[in-house]
Amino acid sequence: MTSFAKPIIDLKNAPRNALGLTRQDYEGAMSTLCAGCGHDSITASMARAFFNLSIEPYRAVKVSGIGCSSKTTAYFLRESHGNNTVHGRMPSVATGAAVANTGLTYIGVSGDGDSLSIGLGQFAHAMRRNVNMLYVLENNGVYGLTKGQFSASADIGSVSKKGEVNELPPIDPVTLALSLGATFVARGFSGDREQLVPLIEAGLKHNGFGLIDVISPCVSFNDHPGSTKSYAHTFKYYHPAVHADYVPMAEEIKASYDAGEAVSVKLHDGGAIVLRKLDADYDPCDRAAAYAQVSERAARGEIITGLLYVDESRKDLAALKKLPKRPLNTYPYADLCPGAATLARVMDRYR
Amino acid sequence: MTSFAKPIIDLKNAPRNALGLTRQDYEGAMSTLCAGCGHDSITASMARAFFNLSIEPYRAVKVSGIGCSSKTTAYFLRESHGNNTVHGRMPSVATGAAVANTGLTYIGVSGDGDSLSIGLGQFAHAMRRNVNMLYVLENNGVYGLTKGQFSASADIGSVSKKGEVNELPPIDPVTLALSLGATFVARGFSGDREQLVPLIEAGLKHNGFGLIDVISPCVSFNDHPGSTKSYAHTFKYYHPAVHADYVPMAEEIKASYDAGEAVSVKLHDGGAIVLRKLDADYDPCDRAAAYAQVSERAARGEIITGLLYVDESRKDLAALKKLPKRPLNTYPYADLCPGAATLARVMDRYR
Amino acid sequence: MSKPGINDFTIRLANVNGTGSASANGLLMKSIFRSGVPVVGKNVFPSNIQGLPTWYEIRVTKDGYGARSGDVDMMVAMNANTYAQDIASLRPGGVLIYDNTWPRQHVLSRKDVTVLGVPLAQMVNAAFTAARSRVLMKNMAYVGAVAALLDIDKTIIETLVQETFAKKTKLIAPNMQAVALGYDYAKEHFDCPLPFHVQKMDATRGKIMIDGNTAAGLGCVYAGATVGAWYPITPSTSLMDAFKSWCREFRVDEKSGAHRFCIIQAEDELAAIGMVIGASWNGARAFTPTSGPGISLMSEFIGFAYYAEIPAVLFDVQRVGPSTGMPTRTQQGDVQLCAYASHGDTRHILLFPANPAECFTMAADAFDLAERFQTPVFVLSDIDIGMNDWMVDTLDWDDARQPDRGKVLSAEQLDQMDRFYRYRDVDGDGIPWRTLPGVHPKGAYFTRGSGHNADGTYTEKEAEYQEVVDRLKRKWQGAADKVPAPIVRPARGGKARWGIIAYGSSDGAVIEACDRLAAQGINLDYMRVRGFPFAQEVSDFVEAHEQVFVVEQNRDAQLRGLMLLETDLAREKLVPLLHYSGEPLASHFVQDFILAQDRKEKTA
Amino acid sequence: MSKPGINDFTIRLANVNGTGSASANGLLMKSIFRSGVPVVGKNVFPSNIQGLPTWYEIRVTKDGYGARSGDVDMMVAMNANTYAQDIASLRPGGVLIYDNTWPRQHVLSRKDVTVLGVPLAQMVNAAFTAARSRVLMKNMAYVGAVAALLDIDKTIIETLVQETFAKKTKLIAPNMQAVALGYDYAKEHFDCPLPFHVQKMDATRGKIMIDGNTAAGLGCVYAGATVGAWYPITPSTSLMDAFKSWCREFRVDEKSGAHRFCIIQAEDELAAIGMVIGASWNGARAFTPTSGPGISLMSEFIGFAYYAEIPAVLFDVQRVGPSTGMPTRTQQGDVQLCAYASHGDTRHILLFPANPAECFTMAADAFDLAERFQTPVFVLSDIDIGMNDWMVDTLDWDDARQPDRGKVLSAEQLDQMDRFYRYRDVDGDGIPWRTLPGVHPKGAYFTRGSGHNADGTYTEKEAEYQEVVDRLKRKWQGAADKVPAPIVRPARGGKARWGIIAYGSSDGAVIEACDRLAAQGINLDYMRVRGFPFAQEVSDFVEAHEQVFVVEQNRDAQLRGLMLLETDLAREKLVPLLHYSGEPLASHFVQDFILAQDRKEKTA
Ligand SMILES: Cc1ncc(C[n+]2csc(CCOP(=O)(O)OP(=O)(O)O)c2C)c(N)n1
Ligand SMILES: Cc1ncc(C[n+]2csc(CCOP(=O)(O)OP(=O)(O)O)c2C)c(N)n1
Ligand code: SF4
Ligand code: SF4
Ligand SMILES: [Mg+2]
Ligand SMILES: [Mg+2]
Repeated sequence: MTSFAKPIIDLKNAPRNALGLTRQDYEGAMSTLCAGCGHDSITASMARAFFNLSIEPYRAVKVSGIGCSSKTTAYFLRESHGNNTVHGRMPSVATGAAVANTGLTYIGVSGDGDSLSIGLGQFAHAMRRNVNMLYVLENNGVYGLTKGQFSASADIGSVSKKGEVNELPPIDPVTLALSLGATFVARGFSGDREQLVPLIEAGLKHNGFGLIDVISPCVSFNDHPGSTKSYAHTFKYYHPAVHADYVPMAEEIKASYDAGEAVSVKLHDGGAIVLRKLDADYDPCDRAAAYAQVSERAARGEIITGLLYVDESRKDLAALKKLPKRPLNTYPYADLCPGAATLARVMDRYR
Repeated sequence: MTSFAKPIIDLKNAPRNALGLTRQDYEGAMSTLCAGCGHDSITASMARAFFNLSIEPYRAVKVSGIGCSSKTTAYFLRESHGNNTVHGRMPSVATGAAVANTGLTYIGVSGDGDSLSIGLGQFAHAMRRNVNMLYVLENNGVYGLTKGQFSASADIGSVSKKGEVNELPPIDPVTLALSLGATFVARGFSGDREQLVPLIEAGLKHNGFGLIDVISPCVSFNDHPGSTKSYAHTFKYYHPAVHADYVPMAEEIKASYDAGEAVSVKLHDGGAIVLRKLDADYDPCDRAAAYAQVSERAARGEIITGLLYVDESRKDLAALKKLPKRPLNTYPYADLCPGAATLARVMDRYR
Repeated sequence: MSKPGINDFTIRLANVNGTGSASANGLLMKSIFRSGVPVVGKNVFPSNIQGLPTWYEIRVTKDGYGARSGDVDMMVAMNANTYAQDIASLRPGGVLIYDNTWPRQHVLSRKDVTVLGVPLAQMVNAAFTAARSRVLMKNMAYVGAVAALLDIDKTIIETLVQETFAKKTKLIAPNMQAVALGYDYAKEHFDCPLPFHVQKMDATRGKIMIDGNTAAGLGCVYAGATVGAWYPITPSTSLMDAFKSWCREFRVDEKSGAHRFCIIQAEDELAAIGMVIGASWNGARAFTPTSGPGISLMSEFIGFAYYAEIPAVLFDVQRVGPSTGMPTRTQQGDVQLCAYASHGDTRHILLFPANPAECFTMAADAFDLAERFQTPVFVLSDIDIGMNDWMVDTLDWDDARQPDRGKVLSAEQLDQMDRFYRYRDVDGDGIPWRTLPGVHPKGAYFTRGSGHNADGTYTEKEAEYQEVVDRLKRKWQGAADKVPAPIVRPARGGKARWGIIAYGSSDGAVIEACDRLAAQGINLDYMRVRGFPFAQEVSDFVEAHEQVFVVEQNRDAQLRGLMLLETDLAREKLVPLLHYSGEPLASHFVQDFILAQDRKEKTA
Repeated sequence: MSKPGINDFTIRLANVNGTGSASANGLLMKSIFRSGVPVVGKNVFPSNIQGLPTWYEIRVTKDGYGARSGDVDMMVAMNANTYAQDIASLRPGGVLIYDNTWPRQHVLSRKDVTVLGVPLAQMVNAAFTAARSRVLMKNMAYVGAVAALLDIDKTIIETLVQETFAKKTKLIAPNMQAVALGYDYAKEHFDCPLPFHVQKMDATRGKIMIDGNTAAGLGCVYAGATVGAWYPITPSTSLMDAFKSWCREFRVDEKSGAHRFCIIQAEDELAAIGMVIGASWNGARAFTPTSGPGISLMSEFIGFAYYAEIPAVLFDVQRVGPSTGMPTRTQQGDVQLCAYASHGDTRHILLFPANPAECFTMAADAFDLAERFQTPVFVLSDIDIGMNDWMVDTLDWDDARQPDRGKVLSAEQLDQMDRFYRYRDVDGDGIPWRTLPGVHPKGAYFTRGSGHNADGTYTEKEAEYQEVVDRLKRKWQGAADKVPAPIVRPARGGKARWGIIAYGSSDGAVIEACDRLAAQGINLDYMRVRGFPFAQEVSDFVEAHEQVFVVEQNRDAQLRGLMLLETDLAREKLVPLLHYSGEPLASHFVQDFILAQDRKEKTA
């Protein structure tokens, strides 16, 4: 969690986004993770997605639990607030933050240990509530920071570095999310930024809880032969099913995609998520079908990736709670306190 | 949780089971639940199943959390130890107890609040570990004991007694269990003992974690029109799919069922669970198919019941942990302590 | 024991829960209050929904004392299962009322009380047909009988019934009919009124009857709290219920229907406090109501908020521990836990409301303190305060009051700064400045529960770590004179050798005990502690006395423990006076203890 | 500061974590131990896997002191990122060793130290090709250079290398080659040995070097524990790892492969303690190792076990709090939390091992106490004890020792009883009898965390509730003379006015400080507290002195707090001596504090 200041180099010709910011403006402190750790690639994708979307860094909020993965919120968006909470309980902090101010963009970063063991309850209930946030689960099948114990996402038959074989069924965040009513369920791979960056963009723009389960190999404790979360294994069994792009405005969609080739899902902000099926028979808009297809692939040992399910029709937590447009934390006190006269009036009920 | 002593009446002609015990021997203290509470019917079914199976009451262990449902372990099997633990954390206590002594029969009783909110993590992980126990989830869609808040199993659109409408997607214990690799997944209804008693028997005999989600209406807080967990609603949308019977020995199976009419699943103890499909196309031995069918019925508003999935092939926790036949808690100290000479020997490694 | 008299006696009503008796009993109490006579009401109910014993105690106290007396002058015995114990609890000369529809052996067991049988079931069954109405109307019938015996104005009861059923007017007539059944029967068959009875006074003007949870919920609204997260647990549930209904009344936008509040029923207490921390960190005033088990579960997060310096308001409506304990009985058993909750070196701010009125004011104070000191603040109520209706002064509010949002840098301030450092003690008060997300790029910092230095960056360096935790201790100490100050009630009879300290719901019993003891020549100065860390006055008060009784509703003398840990006071001076049976403290208990102490001293 | 001398000096090695330096440094330390010279080793590592600074400190102490001295005589500076601070920490006249493959400006910054450059990378890169070997072999090369400078017998190193790679013999040669590179370079270029160096002694016979977690794991095996449940957390993880490997060695049935133990990696700490409670309740000896955050999370369950009277053994390997704090740094910050964990009135039994040998014995004691008193017992270790290799007496075991399983009724006993009542105090010692499930029909009872009476049935009755909690308090008090007794080390120089109290890992530093202070004419009696509740001796010790320093590794003087709460001792006598930076306590710190106190007194 130590953070070294990264030298900021001024690149005159660096590409700039709509806000005039460069990619560097989306970076954070120097990573202290192991060289080659999958999480660092995700960090880079995260920064890129924010750059692409031209979100002002200070209007984003990063929340995380505890673990190597959870440290990474320090390594991108240096200008946004980060909250590195306690182990497994980030979703509740994110939920509280999200209702306090609906005007910001919320990103949760967690690990498989953080989300699927100690944090399973909070993870599940944040999905149920459809908290408006992007939740990136950096999934390496182990507890990295505590040095290599199996996590609950370890596959049956996966072998640990110490040679132990996991015999417990894995918890798959994707099928779990589907069965709990999540509204945006995706899987990516730290090794495929082409796919991951647009997934993050789409997840950020989705109205509600956007889950991206990202296979993210741990080079120190789970990248050996026998591991099913290694780079080698993931590359081998990796299967992209649905590619997703976020497109800011309806017109642009027409321009960039031929009819029939892609489906588009309209978003609240006027943009859309454009889905290109790589698997012709995959239907990312049918929850039951998605569940069936994901489990079937999993049974065959394949790792299906892409935007596996999306539903923009459900209310997010803010809507469920009938929150006003104006963030709760900006209401002037006068709009919140009923005042002395009202108090005097209601007191009559207690006589 | 108050328990009144029930008068014990000696019935000379009462039916007796293989141990020579009467049904009364399987009863407990007088219930303090509301008259008509579904939980009381489940209690009666529980006692009946134990009677039918001729299990010595004192060789059973009852564990529960906190809630009206969790109180019920006091109301059956007066001669077995009960442990009314803390809210939502019964599965861990049951797990510890089960590994300490593999020779007893373990029953966990919980509620939907206890299991699906505060206890979701423990519930899920006990299933993953395939702890050898029967887990009865007395599901009424509300927090009974704290007077009627929605629980996580409340259906979308269900109306509370105070008139609030639930908009959050329910957590269905059955689909959750299927997606987490549970090995025995059933659903019953407190109002149908014909179905429930044999389900309990089968669950007790199953080698591993046996989940029975029992719809159990709360007459005080969730039995009104608008509730989807009321008696009326459940009776209306109730759909038995697979009937299950426990049959003690292989020969008996042949005797009681015509070939083709039923499938039987062999158990460790030499007996079998005999499944009779009420839905011709339901396959309780295919996890993915079961998931699909359960969700489909749920989407139509139907409550599918019966033994929805069973898999006797997976190791239970005791087997995963390579526990000996002899219960751990009965080993003589000499078999556990390596002794002074051994200690002296290993000390050399530290020089 | 003094004899019951006009406007000075106690009625106890023994019922079965789930039969609607609580509202009938509440109505009875309120009718006395409306007669201008001060009352104290205690509802003793089981952790169960239906069928178990429950008691309601109404003390009529012309002197306006706020506690149970400990005596029972009239027993309305409606629960056959507890007859024996109910009859036994009646003082000699008391009056027993029971339903004589069926013969009851037990009523004959005492010769020293007046036994009045009323055929309640018989009358009610004759008058009403529906099963549920019969159950409910029996309650109203005994209310009628008691009203007659105590000479309570029937029109007051009628008004109350009308108010209660304002939205279901059909129910007014049958309820009044039931009251009349009992009333008329009593008038006809007994000498009404009894020697002790109600006589109109004017001692409740400017007073209200309210429970602490309702008042605390209202306090949160007035404090400007917008986010409430909780997990249901007796006896804190009704606090959030109250907040919700106040918000529905005051905070729903008429046009859009938008809510200027957000209440989340969390999946458990860990999530509830997590949500509060998230919302507070993000600049909303947020709180969670809970009880002991919830605090235990929140412990890890409490330490996080302490160390990362995030405001949070927790209401602990205490119940009997340890563990699940007796969830519907009262105790002050979480004082020490709340003071030092979480692992590592931690210490927190506590407030001790003594009654519903203070639940209201201290709710508001709690948010100010939490934001000022950027730390968790606990309001330690209990089930007695939280769930019983207490007579208190009408709540009022100063419209000039502005919330103290603490040291939060605005966008303008940040703009003018070179750089922002989260944990520097720039003002020398131990309190750093904080920033809110989304306000200004310069405000960004990384909040963490891991080691950090004054600049807010990660550290594992000894000196940097210590600098922060040392400041945290100073910051906490700085709250000693910011929490509500202790209140001293000097002995009536001049200078006192002895003092007495109490907090929370013990207040009423202690005041009464002081008065009664003074009448017996034992003079006590009384200090009520209202906050922790302790103000200097607490030490001064103890120093000024030979010995001080510390009244607590727990086994382990927990507040006294805090005094031992946090002041320089001599242990010998602090005499524990402990009551922890789960019943609300009665004045007799305090009085008897001190009388015994006095005797001991005199004989020693 | 005394000058370094033969067998009396400290080496500090600054490395980058994830480079394999810890094993090389451990080997260096062990080679000195094998030379018969006592050593103290402290590994200071970051909460990170790779790339951050880490230090290893080896104190060579012919007098056999057990703590850090606080000085650094030789610095092996292998981490460019911490050069500046590493060089600064060297005492004047010390020796700096660095890799001079590349030019380093910093080494020039101090004129008062001897700077020895060794071209480690250059030599190693020339000799080895694989990237990972180059990293690892550089470590072995500096071990060689240090060995030469300190005159450590190279054959001892060779034997250690052989033992280390007994299963990968291919690695022996390259490792010895790397050692030789450094060794020969030093011999050739420097005056070897240095004035301070190692000289063979015979002071480590009968001693071992072991870490506390390994010893505690072994203690659990010897205690007959069969169930361990845990959730990974630094620094307790290696305790369960050790238990597992001991069990694999001793508890696997040769024929069937069956395990006479069961270890469960729980989903979190709440589940871990739940499993322990379930297993203990069911008659197995069960335990969980954890650290501060785990105790916070377990709080609710701890109260349940306390109230329902279920044995449980918890190892709290303490780290720096609050919150996540500094997970790889040491502190004694959970003392108060463990003593009173959970809501309501609760109090627990604590044991304080001071070194790995006591981790072994107290692990065994903990199970006896937990079963005897039917309650949670905490073994409060810390990261210093738990994860550093300490020199202690060889562990031994008395084969006659039988576990105390406490008051558990057998089937035969139950058979002869009329009826069994779970919570009656039949023996007057506050400890009731319990039964195990499945043993006898008469043994059945209903365990609950809700109100229960002495018979074990549910109650909401005041007197019944109180009877049980009052007995619980008596029971707990009864443990005062059953926990390991305090150990007194009388002042060497005769009667002492002052005393000093410490516990746990502070022991070594305090002993040394006492000796050094005695040499300066300041006499101190030293008592090491080993258990809570406190034995009477603790009070007696304090009473016998004018003042007593209470040495603790926390900010808030937590053990002193327990003394204030649980004894009659005067506050003024107990002077807090607090160290809480996260570094293991050094003897200088204690000594300096007391010297200052002495000066203050003299000038006052
Ligand atoms: C309450 C608590 N228990 C245990 C720990 C120790 N701990 C730190 S990180 C971690 C697991 C992290 O695993 P994961 O979330 O998969 O992250 P990764 O390091 O693999 O990215 C654990 C158990 C803790 N910090 N807090
Ligand atoms: C830690 C904790 N939080 C809250 C409670 C309060 N509580 C008791 S039972 C219950 C919910 C019970 O709901 P459920 O499990 O569905 O049981 P039911 O009463 O409906 O059968 C709650 C929240 C508690 N006992 N402990
Ligand atoms: S230990 Fe694994 S997860 Fe952690 S930083 Fe290293 S490679 Fe990444
Ligand atoms: S409240 Fe509901 S769940 Fe509880 S006992 Fe009554 S009917 Fe049953
Ligand atoms: Mg991981
Ligand atoms: Mg329920």
